[in-house]
Amino acid sequence: MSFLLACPNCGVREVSDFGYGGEISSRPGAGADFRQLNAYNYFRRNVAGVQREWWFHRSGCRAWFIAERDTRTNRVMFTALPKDVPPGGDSGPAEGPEPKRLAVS
Amino acid sequence: MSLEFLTLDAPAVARSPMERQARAAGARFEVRDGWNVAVDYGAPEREREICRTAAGWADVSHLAKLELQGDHGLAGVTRRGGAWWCPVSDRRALVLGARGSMPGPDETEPEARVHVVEVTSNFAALTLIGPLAREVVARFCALDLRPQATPVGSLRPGSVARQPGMVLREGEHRFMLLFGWAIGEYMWTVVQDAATHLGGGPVGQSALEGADA
Amino acid sequence: MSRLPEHPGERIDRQKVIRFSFDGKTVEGFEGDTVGSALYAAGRRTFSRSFKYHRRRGLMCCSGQCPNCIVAVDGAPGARACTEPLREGMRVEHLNARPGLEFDAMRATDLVGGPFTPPGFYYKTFIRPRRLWPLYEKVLRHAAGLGRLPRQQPERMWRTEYRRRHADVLVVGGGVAGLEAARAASRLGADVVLAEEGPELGGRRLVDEAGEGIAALAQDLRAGGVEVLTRASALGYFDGIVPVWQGDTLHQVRARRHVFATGGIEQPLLFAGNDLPGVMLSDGARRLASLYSVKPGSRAVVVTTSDRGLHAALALHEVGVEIAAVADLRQLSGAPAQDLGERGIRVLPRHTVVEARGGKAVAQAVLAPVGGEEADERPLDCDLLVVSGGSAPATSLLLQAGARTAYDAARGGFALSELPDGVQAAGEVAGAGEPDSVAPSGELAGLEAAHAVGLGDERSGARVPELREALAVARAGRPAVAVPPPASGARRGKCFACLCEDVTSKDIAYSVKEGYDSIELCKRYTTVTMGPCQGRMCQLPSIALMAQETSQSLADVGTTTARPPWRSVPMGVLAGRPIDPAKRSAIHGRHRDLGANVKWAGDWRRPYDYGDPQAEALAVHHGAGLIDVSTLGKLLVRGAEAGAFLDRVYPNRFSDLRPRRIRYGVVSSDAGRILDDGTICRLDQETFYVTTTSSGAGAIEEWFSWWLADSDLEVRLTDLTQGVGAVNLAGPRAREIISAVTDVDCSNEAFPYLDARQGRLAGVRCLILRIGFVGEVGYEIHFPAAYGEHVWDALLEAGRPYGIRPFGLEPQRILRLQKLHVLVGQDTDSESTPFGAAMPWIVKLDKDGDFIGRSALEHYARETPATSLVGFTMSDGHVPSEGAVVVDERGTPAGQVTSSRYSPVLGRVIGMAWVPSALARDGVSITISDEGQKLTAELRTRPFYDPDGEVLRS
Amino acid sequence: MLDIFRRRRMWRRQRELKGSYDVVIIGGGSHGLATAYYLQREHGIRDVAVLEQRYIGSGAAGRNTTILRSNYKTLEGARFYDASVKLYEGLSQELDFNLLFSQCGHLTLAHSDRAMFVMANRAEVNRLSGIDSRVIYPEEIKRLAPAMRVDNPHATYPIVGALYHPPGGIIRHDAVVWGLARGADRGGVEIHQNTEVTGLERTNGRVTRVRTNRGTVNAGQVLNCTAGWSTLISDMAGVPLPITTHILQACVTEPMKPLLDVVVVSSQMHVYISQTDRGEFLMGAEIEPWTTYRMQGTLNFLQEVSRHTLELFPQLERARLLRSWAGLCDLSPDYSPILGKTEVENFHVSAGWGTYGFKAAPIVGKTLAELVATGRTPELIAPFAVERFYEDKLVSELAAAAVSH
Repeated sequence: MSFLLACPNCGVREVSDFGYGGEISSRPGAGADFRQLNAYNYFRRNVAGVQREWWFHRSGCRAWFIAERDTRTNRVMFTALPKDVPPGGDSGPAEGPEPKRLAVS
Repeated sequence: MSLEFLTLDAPAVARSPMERQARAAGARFEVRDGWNVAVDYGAPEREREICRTAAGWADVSHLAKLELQGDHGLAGVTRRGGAWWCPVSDRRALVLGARGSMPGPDETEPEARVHVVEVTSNFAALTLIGPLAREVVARFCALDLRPQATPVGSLRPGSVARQPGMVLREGEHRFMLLFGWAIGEYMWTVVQDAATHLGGGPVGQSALEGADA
Repeated sequence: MSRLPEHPGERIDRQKVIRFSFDGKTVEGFEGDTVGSALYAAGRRTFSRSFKYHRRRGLMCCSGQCPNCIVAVDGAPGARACTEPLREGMRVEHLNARPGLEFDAMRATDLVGGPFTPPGFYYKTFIRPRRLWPLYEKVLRHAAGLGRLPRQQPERMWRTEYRRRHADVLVVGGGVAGLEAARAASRLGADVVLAEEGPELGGRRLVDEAGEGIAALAQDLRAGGVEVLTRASALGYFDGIVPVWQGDTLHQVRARRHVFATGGIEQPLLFAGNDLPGVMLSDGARRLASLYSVKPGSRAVVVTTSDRGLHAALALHEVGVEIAAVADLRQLSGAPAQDLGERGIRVLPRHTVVEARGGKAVAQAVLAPVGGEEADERPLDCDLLVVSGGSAPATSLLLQAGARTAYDAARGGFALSELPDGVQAAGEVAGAGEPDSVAPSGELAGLEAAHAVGLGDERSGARVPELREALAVARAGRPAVAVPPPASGARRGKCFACLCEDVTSKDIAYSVKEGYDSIELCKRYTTVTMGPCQGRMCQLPSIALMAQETSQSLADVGTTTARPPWRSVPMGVLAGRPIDPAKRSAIHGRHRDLGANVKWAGDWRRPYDYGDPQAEALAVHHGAGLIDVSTLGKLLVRGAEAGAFLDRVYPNRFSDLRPRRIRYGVVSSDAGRILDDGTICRLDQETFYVTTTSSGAGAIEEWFSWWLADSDLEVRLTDLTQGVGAVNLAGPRAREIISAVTDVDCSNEAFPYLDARQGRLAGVRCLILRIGFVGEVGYEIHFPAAYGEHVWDALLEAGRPYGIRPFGLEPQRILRLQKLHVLVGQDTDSESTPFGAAMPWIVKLDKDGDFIGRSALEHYARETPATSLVGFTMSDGHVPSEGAVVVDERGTPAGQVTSSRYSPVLGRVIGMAWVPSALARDGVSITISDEGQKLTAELRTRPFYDPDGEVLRS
Repeated sequence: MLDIFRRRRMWRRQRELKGSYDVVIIGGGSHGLATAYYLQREHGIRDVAVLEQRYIGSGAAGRNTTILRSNYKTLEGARFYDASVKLYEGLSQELDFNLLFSQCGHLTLAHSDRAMFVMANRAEVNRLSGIDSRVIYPEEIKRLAPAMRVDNPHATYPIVGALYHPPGGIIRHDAVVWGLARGADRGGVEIHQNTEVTGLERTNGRVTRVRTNRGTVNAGQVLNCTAGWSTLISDMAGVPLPITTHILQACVTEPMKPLLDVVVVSSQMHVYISQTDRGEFLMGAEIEPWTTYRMQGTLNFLQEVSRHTLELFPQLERARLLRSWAGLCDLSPDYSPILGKTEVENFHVSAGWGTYGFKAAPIVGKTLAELVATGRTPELIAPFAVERFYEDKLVSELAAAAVSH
């Protein structure tokens, strides 16, 4: 029970409802050498900032979807089924910190 | 050769995974539509009272369930002929209701190419009914079931008692919990534990039908 | 008894006497009392002993904020006596004193302590000789710790539960600000929950005006549908969830907006002996008098940094407490000082207290001018020393929510400077604690919260700037508050900066001089702020002390991180109900009837055996056995491209599988490691029925749907695991038995090995797979789970003439081991490839196109694995442990035993092990190290039973 | 002992950064400080700066559950952590600072046959490496932890046995940091707190300059000894690491009189429990599965850790949980560390420790110092080079279970 995610099918749920599938990476084609394959299998960008990643609604509709999240704040920018994901976003520049406002009084 | 083996049409008696717990709680059973169904727990009047004043729970695992795969064309949960038609995603929907209320092979959207899989015994189910029903569910489920978030006639897939499940709001004070067949015994224990503490109790089919009327 | 005469507003019911015990002695109080007020009324001043120096501690804040009155109630340590409601027969005990509260042997640490126990004492002592440390440590361990728990307890006895509550607005704090916020939000239609830590609403209004007007406000709220929780502590802020502990219930409130009206915490002053019983915070003394009609003392000295203390002096005087003097650290004096003067009470401006003297409790207070000379000191006899060091805003929950604070010199504390989204602050915590600002501040927060969730109208919108204006006016007229010097009179004795951990002002100075000169290092070194009060009493004083020692401003010193829970909470409350999920087959009831030995298998409960695993295994060889395999994962893979999809997710080929045929498959990761295995049966051109291991079902469903998620393949996946029951009927008589109950022709010609058929069995529609995991002729029968018991009963009944026995997982393991069938997860681990696991034939590199793991498997096909999985047999009958290690000639680990069993049909011990590939040949001897013993095994590469599969196919 | 009457600074007051150092160590945690300590002590290398972005021990070193042990599953791991425990055993005397190392014994509970398999395997690998570790059964478990509910017929997770590791135990984590810092400081090492590395400059395949918020320094060799930020620092040097960053949480109760004298771990129940010398029950659980750099704890953790702890210790139901915290944890694919040289000649790493980093501090310090001083990778850490992932030669501690403290 930490941050919330919106499953594109079911709506907003606690993060504990979901399985995490890790950052999106591209699978090397058949011509890749062993080193490239292992880079794909084991190495992650692990960005401190906005990344696109896989999530699975394990406790609900059991669908995979994609979220864009800031790993520094856990703020989720959007979630979408793979077919609905807007282009771009891949390792784009990290956003600034969360907007703050002055306290009342 | 296709999916005949998923069909429940045997001359044998079909049983809910919670049958033994219901029996231990004093259930009186009758075979209806091939299912062993808890009709009452020896005191139908008291059971109706529980449903009016607190929260009763009834095993409704015998309800028939079909999964529709493909373009089901459902925009939201609808009630057709006593069955609930519930879209889960744009390619998947669940239809559930009494055996007699289920669509025949040709009754799914005729123009849509929909594949149907019988999933009756994939999901066991409990109906919670009564003014405290929502409070009972709140003891083990994080879903927002307030009327403004989950109006009557909505389906909410999500974690129920730390297990994958769904909640269907059938009425103002009536919720159906759907969950895996194999966790039936666990779920009964959880619901019994929470509901009993709030003055609830198990109720049979008669009390449920009384509430429908 | 020191009860005051009855007065309106008191919370006790003098008609109802309540008896309880303190340290075994019976004490009387009234209904409505707290443990603290009843004990105090009965004359008790010392409640417990302190953590390190075993000093006497008693009531100080009377509001559950400070650690001084922590006691054990009915054996459970940790209760704050001052807020614990009195119950008939409750058993209250002191903490941390032996042999008794009045005579405590460990008091010596205080008497000789001080110079001998500086911070870091343990780090600098008992270093040599090394072998003596365990002994010292034992002594130290027994000296530490406060509460005592039962040595043993068989079960949880306390019923606690969770409750999930969704709301539009959660208001934390039931003082005026919180109540106004709740009322404003709820009037606009918001679904509001209000949580108040204390037993009743009103906050400081309870102290100032005995809660005047609160009842009406509360009535308003309840009528408006606000859910009001009292004795309900908000524990933390977890990304929008606020857990609220109320008695036996943990409410988990998920609100869209939060209003924190958590008020302020009255701060103590630091002076020698500032922890003596009888030293009380001003609100505490007033609470005792006004709510419980307990006279806090007969003669009091009051020391304050604000009007709060002056008001307290007036209030105490009102109830008959003689006021010996009032010391005000400020120069200025306003209306309350004049009032005091009119009553003949001395107010000493620019004075403070430098020492409290007394044995068991305060007997004398020494006042002195701020920064003055010793000659100007005035010792005054008193039995009550009322102190008020100002108020620190209770910002912890806000900080957890992402707010920030900054040092505000005018207020002498850390005030909110930034708020995160979704959060409002109101009342004293927001710097609006004065009578003219607290209500508008609450109302404003309530309106803004409601507006933020989309409620409100023109009128409410117009009200916002009005309220802001009112607050600005109120703020402008507020006088600055003097910041008290951090400590006075330190040379006279211990000034406690931290009451929980007995950290003195000297300790902090000492640690700074040692180099622990940042607030976080100092905190860790001295443990200041790490005790049960969570910094309520010590955060600000310790920062002030640090600032003084390091010649920095308080702003430069900064604060430490706010950590949940904000109030220490019993683990039972956090734990909720102790019911754990378990999956059970639809036939589970029958297993129970048969007395099965049930154990966990992944997240399933499964029969390991029915009492005699060996006999069950033999029954399968001699007649027939029946095992419940409902736990197998069962996936329906359908669609025009289902075959192409399976070709992609398995290293072997399935698109060419003929309908009604079955093929074994291993799922591999992209790194070529074995993930799972199972059988794949083609039902028709577009439909495959895939089984997985019992524990892998969920993971494989996820894995398959992941590969489908962004592919264009026309494939639909349905998980039937729980909806379909399955049993395996196996043995030489299996065919006769199944034929008796099914309409399917089960002759070997009509239904050969690795074929599948559908038909009726005992009336139930079934899918029958002819496979042979256990090495005998076998039929795996799949059917709707609701018929589980029926099918099971029918087969047992039909098998009775043939000696059928139900068998469990344990005999199944023996049987499959005889066949050297690999159990994925038992014989393989996260590093196993199909090549090492002796299944190279499962990888079809001649397949067209890509598949998951292809590149890696192509690589591993060319390499000899370091170790390979083979069978072995023991010559001496010893059954090596599973997990025993295969060693090379130098005795170095080189592999491991993964399975080993005595096989009753073979009459010897068999097993499987990973051994260096060079050795993986028939007849090679290997050495196994098992609990230090060296055992010899002989390797076998072919199945022990029916090596050519003739039985299976017959 | 006499030291307690002498008030002496633990380390020198912070000064300005110099223009250059022979060795710059990024991260003032247990690994960075240990490396600095051994560099000066064993190799006489004193021109060393330890750069810490906050205060020393503010990261994983000050947030872990202080458990030490060496009963690892792989031969490589067992040998390595055994060397670490042996160094820890003598460290209080060597540093003249009592680290309060309590070798009270370490129990890893097994609740199933499968778990017993893993325990037996670890016990045997340990035994063959000369490590005291063995499988024990409920009777002996009861003797070692008499307050624990061992044989309960209704237990969700019955206790079948345990891996018992007598030399394992707990130590005071902050004391380790302070003791090493003092030792390093007295040997001439400069410790710079509140000094955040903002960039690394590379020339000719070497890291030559380290940029910080307090200025830029030249460096002969650069070591990345961070946790939580290890990939961010390595990225600055252009060295990819196979690491993901997660939060790991822990909590303590209010102090109680002694009840539990050993460390109890249950991987199946995702909990590890010890009682500190101060009397607090100290509990930890599993890593959150999603990656994050946000060090905020979850309510789920508090709930799960309480439920599981009470299953083993029902008498704690009214004990009060006092404080919880979260730290960042860098996971490697095989749960073994990434240690030693990288493709950048003078840039070395100690990273990807998962939940094991603190246990390894002294041996990391010793071996990394040797690597820096001699240019050669010590045999003990050769298996942990980052190169193993490109070659797919993992040192898998994975089957050691989901959590294994």
